[in-house]
Amino acid sequence: MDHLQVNHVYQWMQITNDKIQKNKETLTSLDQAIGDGDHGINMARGFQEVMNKLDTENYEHVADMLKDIAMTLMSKVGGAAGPLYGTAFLKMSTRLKEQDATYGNFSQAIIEAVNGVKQRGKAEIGEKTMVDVWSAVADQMSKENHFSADLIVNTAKEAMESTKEMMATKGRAAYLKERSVGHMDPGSVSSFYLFEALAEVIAEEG
Amino acid sequence: MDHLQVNHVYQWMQITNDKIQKNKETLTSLDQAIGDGDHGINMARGFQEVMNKLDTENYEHVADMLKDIAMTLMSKVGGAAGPLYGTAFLKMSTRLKEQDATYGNFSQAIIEAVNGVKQRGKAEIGEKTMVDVWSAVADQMSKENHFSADLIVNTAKEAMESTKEMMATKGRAAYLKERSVGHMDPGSVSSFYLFEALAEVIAEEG
Amino acid sequence: MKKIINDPEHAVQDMIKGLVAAYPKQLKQITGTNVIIRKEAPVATKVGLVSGGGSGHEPAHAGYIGKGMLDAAVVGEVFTSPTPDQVLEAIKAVDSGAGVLLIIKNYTGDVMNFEMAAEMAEAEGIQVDKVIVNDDVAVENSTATTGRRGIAGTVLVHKIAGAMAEQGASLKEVKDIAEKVIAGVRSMGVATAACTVPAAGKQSFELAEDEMEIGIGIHGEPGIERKKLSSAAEIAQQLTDKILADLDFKDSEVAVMINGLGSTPEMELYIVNQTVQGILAEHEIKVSHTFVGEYMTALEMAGCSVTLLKVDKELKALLDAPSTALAFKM
Amino acid sequence: MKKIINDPEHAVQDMIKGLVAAYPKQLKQITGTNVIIRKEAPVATKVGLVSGGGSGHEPAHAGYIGKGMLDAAVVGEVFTSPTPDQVLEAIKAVDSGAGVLLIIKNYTGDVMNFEMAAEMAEAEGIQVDKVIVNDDVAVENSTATTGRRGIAGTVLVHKIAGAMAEQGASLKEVKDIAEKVIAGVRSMGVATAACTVPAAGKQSFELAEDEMEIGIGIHGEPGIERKKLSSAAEIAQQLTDKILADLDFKDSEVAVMINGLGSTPEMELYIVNQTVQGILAEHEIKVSHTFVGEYMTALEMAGCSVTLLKVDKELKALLDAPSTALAFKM
Ligand SMILES: Nc1ncnc2c1ncn2[C@@H]1O[C@H](COP(=O)(O)OP(=O)(O)O)[C@@H](O)[C@H]1O
Ligand SMILES: Nc1ncnc2c1ncn2[C@@H]1O[C@H](COP(=O)(O)OP(=O)(O)O)[C@@H](O)[C@H]1O
Ligand SMILES: [Mg+2]
Ligand SMILES: [Mg+2]
Ligand SMILES: [Mg+2]
Ligand SMILES: [Mg+2]
Repeated sequence: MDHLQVNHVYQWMQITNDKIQKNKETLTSLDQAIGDGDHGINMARGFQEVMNKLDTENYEHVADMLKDIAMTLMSKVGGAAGPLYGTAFLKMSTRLKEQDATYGNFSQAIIEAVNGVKQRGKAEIGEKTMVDVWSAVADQMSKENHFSADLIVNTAKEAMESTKEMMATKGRAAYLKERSVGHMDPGSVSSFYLFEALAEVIAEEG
Repeated sequence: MDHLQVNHVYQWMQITNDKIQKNKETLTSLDQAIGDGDHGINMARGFQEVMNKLDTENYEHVADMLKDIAMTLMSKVGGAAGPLYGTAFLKMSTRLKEQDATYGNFSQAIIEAVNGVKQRGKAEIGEKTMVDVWSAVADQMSKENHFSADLIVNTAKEAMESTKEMMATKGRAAYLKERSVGHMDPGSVSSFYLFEALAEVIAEEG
Repeated sequence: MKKIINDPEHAVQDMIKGLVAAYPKQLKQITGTNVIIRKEAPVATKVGLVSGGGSGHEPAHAGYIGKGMLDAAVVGEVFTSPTPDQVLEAIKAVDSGAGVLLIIKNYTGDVMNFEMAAEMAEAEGIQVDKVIVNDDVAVENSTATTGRRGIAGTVLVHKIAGAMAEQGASLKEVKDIAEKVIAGVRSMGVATAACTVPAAGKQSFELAEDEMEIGIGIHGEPGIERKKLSSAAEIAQQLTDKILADLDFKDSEVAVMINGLGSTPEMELYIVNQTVQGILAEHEIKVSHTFVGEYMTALEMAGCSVTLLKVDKELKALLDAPSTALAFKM
Repeated sequence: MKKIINDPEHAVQDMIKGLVAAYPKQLKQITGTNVIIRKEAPVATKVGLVSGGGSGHEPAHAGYIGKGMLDAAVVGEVFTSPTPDQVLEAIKAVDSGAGVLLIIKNYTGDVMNFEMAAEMAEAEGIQVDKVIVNDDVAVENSTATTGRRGIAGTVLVHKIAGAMAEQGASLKEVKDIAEKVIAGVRSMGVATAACTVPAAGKQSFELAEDEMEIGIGIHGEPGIERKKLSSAAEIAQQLTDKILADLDFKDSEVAVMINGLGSTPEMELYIVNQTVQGILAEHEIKVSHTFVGEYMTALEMAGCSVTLLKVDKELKALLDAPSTALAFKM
């Protein structure tokens, strides 16, 4: 794949939504273990709304589509995940404004997204939040020069799994201190689905 | 036994209290099935207080002892059973005032007790209340001319068991209508314990 | 159900101490009794209002003590009517000479104990009268049986009779207005889970995950019918239909109370209210007041009851009258 | 836990409709939003007070709307912070030109969503400020982490800031008094049973019959420690000790709140209060006000929290000031 186009982003969201709807209970159970049990519900509501939105609009530019995704997530997810996912997509939209989503631009956009999330949530790597997955993917992508499905999915997976043994210092799981160890971070798992979906779009295109 | 004396009535209460403490949960379970689940608790509290009272006073006359029993039950049992048991003992006390508790007087006292309970609770025989046990015993005793342990215990037992197939029309069990059938009435069971205890005192004396 | 208590035997006494300690400016316990009275009782020239019953119904009944509502609450053991001597203490403590009205819920035990107290008080020269609340339409209103139970509608009797008494009405006038409320108030409840009397230590009945009991009272007893759990709208419809079938509310204006039984979240009470208001609108019944919350509970029972009270100008004004009662401030 | 609802997806909206239908003279929903405002908002020249958060904490937050308390409550999905667009609607609806104070509980989601709304409102020329309540001493107060949660103490911030705003204070003055309350308020809670988010359909955690979780929040999350269930007195001691260890209350006067989390009967809250009052007396800490009831719940979670607020003459007067809020009438 040369660069991400509107139809690719649409597929990305569609596959992400499918995964989230299918794994709604998994996400909720993870959030029950170390949070308040709403992450699956929030994400399922938000991404369903994203699809509803994308299905009623026509987009010429990837940046416009990403902006609507951002605004929908921001106003439909709520909780911690809403502003964070919203910020991530908003930053990506801004970076890709009037640009093609070439590999270079897109991996830059992911870096901007990570920075936005970090700033919004005041979290760094290793605090057992979605930052762990997003940073790992952004890092890995910045070292490459072409879309690689395998690399993205593997990196995201590993980062997600690494959150299991971390002790949370940000987000709700931080209240549990030591008791947060032994469970994967729900936001990292939903972020993994997002990158897994991206990898599938890339793989499909070859 | 010729007539009931103060020490007999003391024993009667003591054995009754023992039975009630031992069967507190049975009474409560019966009351959970068709009432509000407090009969065992109420009776256990009340008869314990009766024993406390009897242990701190000295009585010359059966009537005085019965009066204190009545007042204690009235002020410590509460619910429906409190005023009813209280009334029963008060009527017995009144009937035996300045009298010996010969068989004739005592069986008369039981009849007065039944009348008092009926009047207080506005219940008749067959409404699935303690009246069923008290009436049966009073009836049976009025036909005899001497204390008979067996007769009392058997009559009380049969009457208690007969409440199982009745549909309640008085007391809390009446709310359940048809659903009250199939469970013995808790107040009839506690009344059975009382008469069973009386029978044991009579049997002991020979 | 776990209990945050010290000892089941002292739960009621510990509660009373904790209650009076919380609101020492408003409430007072009569030493050596389980009677709680309005701090300034007896209120000169005012008719005294005494209610009460078993405990486990909090905020009933002590929560309704205050200016414009009750003067005393007699607190029995859990779900057990208080005894006549306790009720008598309450009557004596609140009588200013203008007489005392007993507001009794229609349960055999309550009626007997309160009536005996009334007899004793009369013997001591106190003017006492009583009303018996029986708002629960789940139970048949028959003279051959125990008759209807008094449930959440009782709170509206407290409020309105309390306001009337506060205005200086006579014992007869206070009794008459209470009877007017009783004549026009109807309730019905549902439970989705039973409760546990502390001293009993086990649930009063068991319901499967998809069952509910329709027509329950407030003492953890089973209701009149076990059914499959349905939606809030269907439950509200069923309760309201039964109430509307019992008394002619046509062209009436009503006060509505949606009462939580203990562990049902307020969220669900409001969801029920939404349907009830819709049903009333369909029947063109106007609503003057709505009260949603926990007014007459059954420990941690889950479920709710719906109460409708027919109101007119007089009753509306009395509902609106000020009240300092902790659980019914107006 | 069974729910008396229609559809988990619409539970929050059904609740809002039922709430506004119950109290149409006091409350108003901003059409198309999950924002509930005081009927007469914006109140001319008065600083507007906006609070909110996920739902499931009823009566928080809409129950605190009224004269002398909040102007708006923004209602999120169950246990989920509302989104910035909703908070923005609330800010716009209550701004009279005197500015708006946001009262936020310290959760990552709430803080982010409310702050984003504040940025948007400022961009529209509205003067907005915020305070963040973090009264829960169960959680460490560290800047390296998320920091303490806001729990029941938040209600006292609403009350006092609300009274201050009602008296015509400026945005800065209202913010300052809110900060003063936050500096002096501490809480800690215990749960004996978890709750079930309607859309999740299963309990958030499970406790054995003899276990409790100490240091729980108000979102059904586990606490900081699982222990054997102990007596009310021991629980009260443990919670109060932790609070007293956290802030120096020596020679202080305090307001006390014993808050029920949802399904714990009021009886038990009063039993806890009894011990808490005793402990305070031992420490020679005077009590100015006590509030016992359900103020900040977690659906039908069982348990309670203890809150102490250091008060002085100013705070006491503001606590005593009138309030028409449904759940905090004074
Ligand atoms: N400060 C933060 N920075 C980055 N991510 C965070 C932060 N706080 C929480 N998260 C992420 O959000 C997820 C929780 O989202 P969600 O359950 O929807 O919100 P809430 O915690 O408000 O209920 C966590 O699993 C974590 O990945
Ligand atoms: N009207 C009545 N007449 C006679 N006995 C009655 C009447 N009502 C109730 N009882 C008796 O009282 C018993 C219940 O007592 P208890 O559980 O202590 O009181 P409550 O019903 O107030 O909880 C019943 O089992 C029944 O035998
Ligand atoms: Mg969550
Ligand atoms: Mg009983
Ligand atoms: Mg009883
Ligand atoms: Mg949440």
